[in-house]
Amino acid sequence: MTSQQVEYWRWDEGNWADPNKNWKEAKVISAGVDIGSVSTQAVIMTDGELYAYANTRSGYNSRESANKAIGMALNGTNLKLENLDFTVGTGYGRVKVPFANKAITEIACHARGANFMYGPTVRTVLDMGGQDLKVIRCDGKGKVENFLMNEKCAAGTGRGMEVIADLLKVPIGKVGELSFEVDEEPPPVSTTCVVFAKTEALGLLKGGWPVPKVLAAYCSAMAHRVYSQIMTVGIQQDFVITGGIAKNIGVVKRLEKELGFEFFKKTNIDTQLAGAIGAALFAKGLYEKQGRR
Amino acid sequence: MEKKYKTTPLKLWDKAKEIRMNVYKEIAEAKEQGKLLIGGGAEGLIALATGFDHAFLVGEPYGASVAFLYKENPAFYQQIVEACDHAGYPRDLCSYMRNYLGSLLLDKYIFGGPFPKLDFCLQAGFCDTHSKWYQIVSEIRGIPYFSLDLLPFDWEISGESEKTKQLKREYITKQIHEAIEWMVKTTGRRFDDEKFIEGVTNEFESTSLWAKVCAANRAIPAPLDEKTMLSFYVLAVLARPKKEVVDFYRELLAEVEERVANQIAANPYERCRFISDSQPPWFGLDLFRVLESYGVVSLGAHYTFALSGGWEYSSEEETWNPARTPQERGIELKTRDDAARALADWWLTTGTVCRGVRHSGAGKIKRVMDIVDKWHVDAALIHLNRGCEGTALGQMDIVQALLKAGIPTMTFEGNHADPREYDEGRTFARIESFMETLGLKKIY
Amino acid sequence: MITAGIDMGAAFAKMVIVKDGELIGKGICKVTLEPEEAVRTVQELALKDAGVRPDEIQRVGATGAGRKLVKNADVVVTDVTADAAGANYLDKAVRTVIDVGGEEARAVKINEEGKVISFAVNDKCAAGAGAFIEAMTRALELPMEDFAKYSLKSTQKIPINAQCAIFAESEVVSLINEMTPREDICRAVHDGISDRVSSMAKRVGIEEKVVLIGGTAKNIGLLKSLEDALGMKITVLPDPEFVSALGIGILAAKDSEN
Amino acid sequence: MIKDFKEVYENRHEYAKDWRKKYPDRKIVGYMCSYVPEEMFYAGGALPVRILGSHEPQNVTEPYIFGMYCPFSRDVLAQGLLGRYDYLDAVTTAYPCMHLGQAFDSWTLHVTPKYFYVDMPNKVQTPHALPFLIGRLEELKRELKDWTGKEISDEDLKASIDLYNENRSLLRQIYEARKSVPCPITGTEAMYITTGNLLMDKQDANPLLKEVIEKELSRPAAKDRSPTRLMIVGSENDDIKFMEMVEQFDAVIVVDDHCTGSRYFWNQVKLGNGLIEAVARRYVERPVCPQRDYPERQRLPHVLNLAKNWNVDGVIVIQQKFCDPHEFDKVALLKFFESNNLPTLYLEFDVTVPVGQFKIRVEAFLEKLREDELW
Repeated sequence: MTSQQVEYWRWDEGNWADPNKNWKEAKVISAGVDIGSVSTQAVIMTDGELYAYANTRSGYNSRESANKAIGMALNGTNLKLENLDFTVGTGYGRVKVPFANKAITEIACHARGANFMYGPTVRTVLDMGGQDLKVIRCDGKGKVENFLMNEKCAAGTGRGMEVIADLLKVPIGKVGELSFEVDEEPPPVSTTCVVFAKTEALGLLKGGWPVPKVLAAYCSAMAHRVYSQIMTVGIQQDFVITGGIAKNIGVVKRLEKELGFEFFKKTNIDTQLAGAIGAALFAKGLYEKQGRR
Repeated sequence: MEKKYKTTPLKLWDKAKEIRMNVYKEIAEAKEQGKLLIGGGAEGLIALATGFDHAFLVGEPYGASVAFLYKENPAFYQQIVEACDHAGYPRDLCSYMRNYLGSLLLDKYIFGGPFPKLDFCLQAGFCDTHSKWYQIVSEIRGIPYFSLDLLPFDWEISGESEKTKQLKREYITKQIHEAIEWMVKTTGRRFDDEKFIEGVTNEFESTSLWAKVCAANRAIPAPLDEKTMLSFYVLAVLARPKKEVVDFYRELLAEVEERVANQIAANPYERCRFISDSQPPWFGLDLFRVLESYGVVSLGAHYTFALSGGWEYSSEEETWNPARTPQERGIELKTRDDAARALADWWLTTGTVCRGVRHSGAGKIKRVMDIVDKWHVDAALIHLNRGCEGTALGQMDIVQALLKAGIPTMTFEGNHADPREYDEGRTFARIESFMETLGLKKIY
Repeated sequence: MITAGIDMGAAFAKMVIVKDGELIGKGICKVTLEPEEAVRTVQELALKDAGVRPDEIQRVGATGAGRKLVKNADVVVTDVTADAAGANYLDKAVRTVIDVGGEEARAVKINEEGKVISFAVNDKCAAGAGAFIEAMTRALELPMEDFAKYSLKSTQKIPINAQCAIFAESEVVSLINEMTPREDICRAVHDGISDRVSSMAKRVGIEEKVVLIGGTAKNIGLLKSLEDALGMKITVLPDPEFVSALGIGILAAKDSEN
Repeated sequence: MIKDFKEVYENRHEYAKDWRKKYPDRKIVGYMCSYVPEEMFYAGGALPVRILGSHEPQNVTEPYIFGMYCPFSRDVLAQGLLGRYDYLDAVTTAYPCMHLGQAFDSWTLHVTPKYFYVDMPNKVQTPHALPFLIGRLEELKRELKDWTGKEISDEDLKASIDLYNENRSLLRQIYEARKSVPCPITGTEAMYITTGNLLMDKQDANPLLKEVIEKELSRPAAKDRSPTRLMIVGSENDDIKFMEMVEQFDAVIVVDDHCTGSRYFWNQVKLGNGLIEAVARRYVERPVCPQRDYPERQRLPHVLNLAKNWNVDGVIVIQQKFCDPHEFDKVALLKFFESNNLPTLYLEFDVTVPVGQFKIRVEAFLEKLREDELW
């Protein structure tokens, strides 16, 4: 794919800072940076409360991605890097965060982040990334009890959705809504294999299917794939979703249908931030425990 | 294009169906008729149980029946197969077993009602899967389990010593006695040696007769095509120790020989003679219809011929012929021990599929090349079966051997009982290419 | 006699015009969501390039995944046959044709008349060579050309298990995070694909002369890795992406003779 | 010393070729399953060496083994096809799983034609297994005589049994030492010892093992503080890379249940009635491969005892991708550990380990076992 073309699979970058908070009054300023295979997030917390964050694309160089993300987060606050008491890195690039004091896996961070975003009743967390699909069981504090990741197959992961969005020229953020613009639910596509997704989608289009119908078929196939993974761990309520996929109601609603209950737990925080939030919370705790290392 | 031969449907279709239905009916009604209901694998020595008034729920055909649901009742099929996935059994394990376990875990019998209450499991471990399969079943159901250990002969061509063969005969014979005593102790029922002798005698006859039916397919034109054969061979798989199965095969052999005599073909065009390998994708038998439309007749496979067919090796002719039963060799079975020895010996000397599972190597290749020669095979379509490590053993070496012998060969990956691993569209597309390379155009 | 050969691939439509066994024009265009449009476009392009009028075309041949979309085709064959005919037409010495496409890789063994002796196509999980490279160029933020060139500069061999093309991406991502030089990652990707393609090709019993055709044949990084994997010289035929189209163009003419 | 075993593990073919130079008139037999009664072959004057893979991607096996057989079986066959075992006089196996059976069949067709197929009973729990195996090993004794032209005397067999028994008891001593806290050697070092030992003449191995016991088990612990103690359970495993990866996170693998690890040497040949009977009994009674563990599950209590006696915090359950025997036990095994309050991490191995993907799983697992560090 050449860079001139519109890249529909890309989602928007952005940053945010709480204007009503004054970091100077905070006892602990902690940060979390989550470098995933596709996106990087940085979160800054004051005494364990969300203060500022940024959501960016991961580049080839993880160090740069980390610097870029934290830069964007600091930007809009008058904080400086050295004001951060403790920083935890997480995600694929967790050990590559140059200014981090510790690295913790996204498994632990997502569980804790979900606990912060959705509350202490959360017991099962689903996180879907570029090629990863994680089902995490946790307790009331957000401590991991058990987890499962997809083995040897990328079918049904975020990457597939990007491929489809790109092929159908639908911005990734719009895929969900559009997939409901069908009179009746079509049968799911036969495979969520990322390699074959393209041909199958093309086949359906050539067969005269409108774009929303193809999206619907793909979303439900993806939802089912996720469902199967969850069932092997066994689901325990409350169940919540973190990561980019949570924004795709096309998959979420269909997954609710498969599981037979609604994910009534809602959050007003960007679900892609879960990992970074968890990391920032660990950072706070570790700082209070041992001070800066 | 002109038809070369005349063709007629087989007369025995309905009868085969009727016998099959009776077997499943017997299983369903076993309990209320006070019969023992035994679960186990088809390649186990199912004649072993004939000393009891019993019904035998054979695992592999059940797994195949579940696979058939994929077309008839996809929702139900999905329920079953996913019950097994969700319980944590990996997807690359034997798909017959996974379909069976799925039904068991859901407690849904696909012929209606809950999964039948088995009294115990009886299994002869002729491949790695079977002995563990029924261990899991007996654990889920909390029922007793007995497994025989079958150490097959190596292929005759390997020069395995008589002493070793004798050891294997003894090993299995002793285990047959052990099994019978165990069953009597477990069930508290009487084991009728008369009926046992009759049962094994029938097993010999039906498997030998099936081999003769397969041998008749050497004729040009071929009287039978593989798809038809698969619906006949299943009787031997399900219930070969039954008298009615022996009688059925006798009738079938007569009809097939009559077809040969009158040049009645399975495919009136017969332009090209194929063999396959391993179990077919049971939910995708249209595969054979596609072949037919090019004037291709699929004659069978090492698997179809031998799973429940008795073949014996003739070192003089260096070929395999339908095995002669003990009766035909003038051996009389009087006691339980006579029957046990005969059964062990029969399994060891005529069970070529089982040998393929343990020692594929040169032996299985020689057997397949023998089929190519005696059945006048022009090309091969090999199902690389992800669902069965046992029958897939040695497949790639066989492909190499076929190509080396100048037999055009096409492979396709699939799974005999898990449609999720079989891509019909891509397979048919590949067959189209293959037919082009053979210079065959579609007739209809 | 003038014939047209159309290769309707999944991603691109290719067409050649052949006059008395001579290639006189060609055209290529992306297959859009309305493939019929691609058929029209590629015909216009090829005719223009050859400078012939539509009515001068005596016979039309079609191949490729979308071959049945070519309504006016007189001869229709699958890619395997077209690959063989095209390669044989360009070079009688060719015995093995390797075609690495976006999703499917093929190896076809042929004789001196271009007749197919045996062929192999990769199965499910081994698919996606092209898709893999595309995803990797994205992960490494490199345009395809550079991705290919970088690979040649590599100094160390890194094994990556590329059974599932997409899943292998997360292995690449961790390589990136271990600050592995781009050159070595690019090579690792090409090596991974080459191992798969050569494994499959060996099933047909490779004989020289071996040629690589299809769009990916232009990837010099892949070519190098594939040569190393097979331990053989591999020739890239001129206009590798048009070989199938040429093959069916030739067959269309042959077919009219008998 | 440990480095000597590492040396042999990394240069296994040079070792075998040097051995051949030392004993030009003796034979080398490659074996593919830990149920092969090595004592018999060694008594016959041959050197049994275990055939292992090389953990490199390869492109030579697809024409002979199709993709659903385990990566190990394909890696093993690749070594033969690549000519790295050209010094073997014969190969042998003992009724292995279908996957290694496939590798063995193709090997005899394309690499080493001469083979010994030991029909090891699969159902070791039947009383008839022992008499059968005794008979079969007597046959093997004859087959070996026909091959080497040399009759195996009782003295030969006795000497061979003693040598192998010594080897097993030395390895057992090393494992016993790993019970202590902190553990004197890492799991990676232990793997070098056990796998290196598989490739060696026990005459050479035993003195080296004694050295390890005297010099290296007494040395100050590998790590200053006591790291998390792990057990690793599953199919064949000589994946050094993986072991190093796990142990870089302040964890130590203190015991294993692998056919190339503890299962290989756990029980002795107990001399009793006849020598061959004693050998046969050892293989019938040894800790089982899951494939042979039926109708009763005897493997579970054994691995639980290992976990308890070596006092581990968690268990990593690994298997070669597509390994049926271990997949059949997966559900029961994981349930069993969890019900005994032993946390587990389950991983599927391929020829090469996807380090990045496994790191996350392993680190997350360790974070769970050490949660008080984070909370």
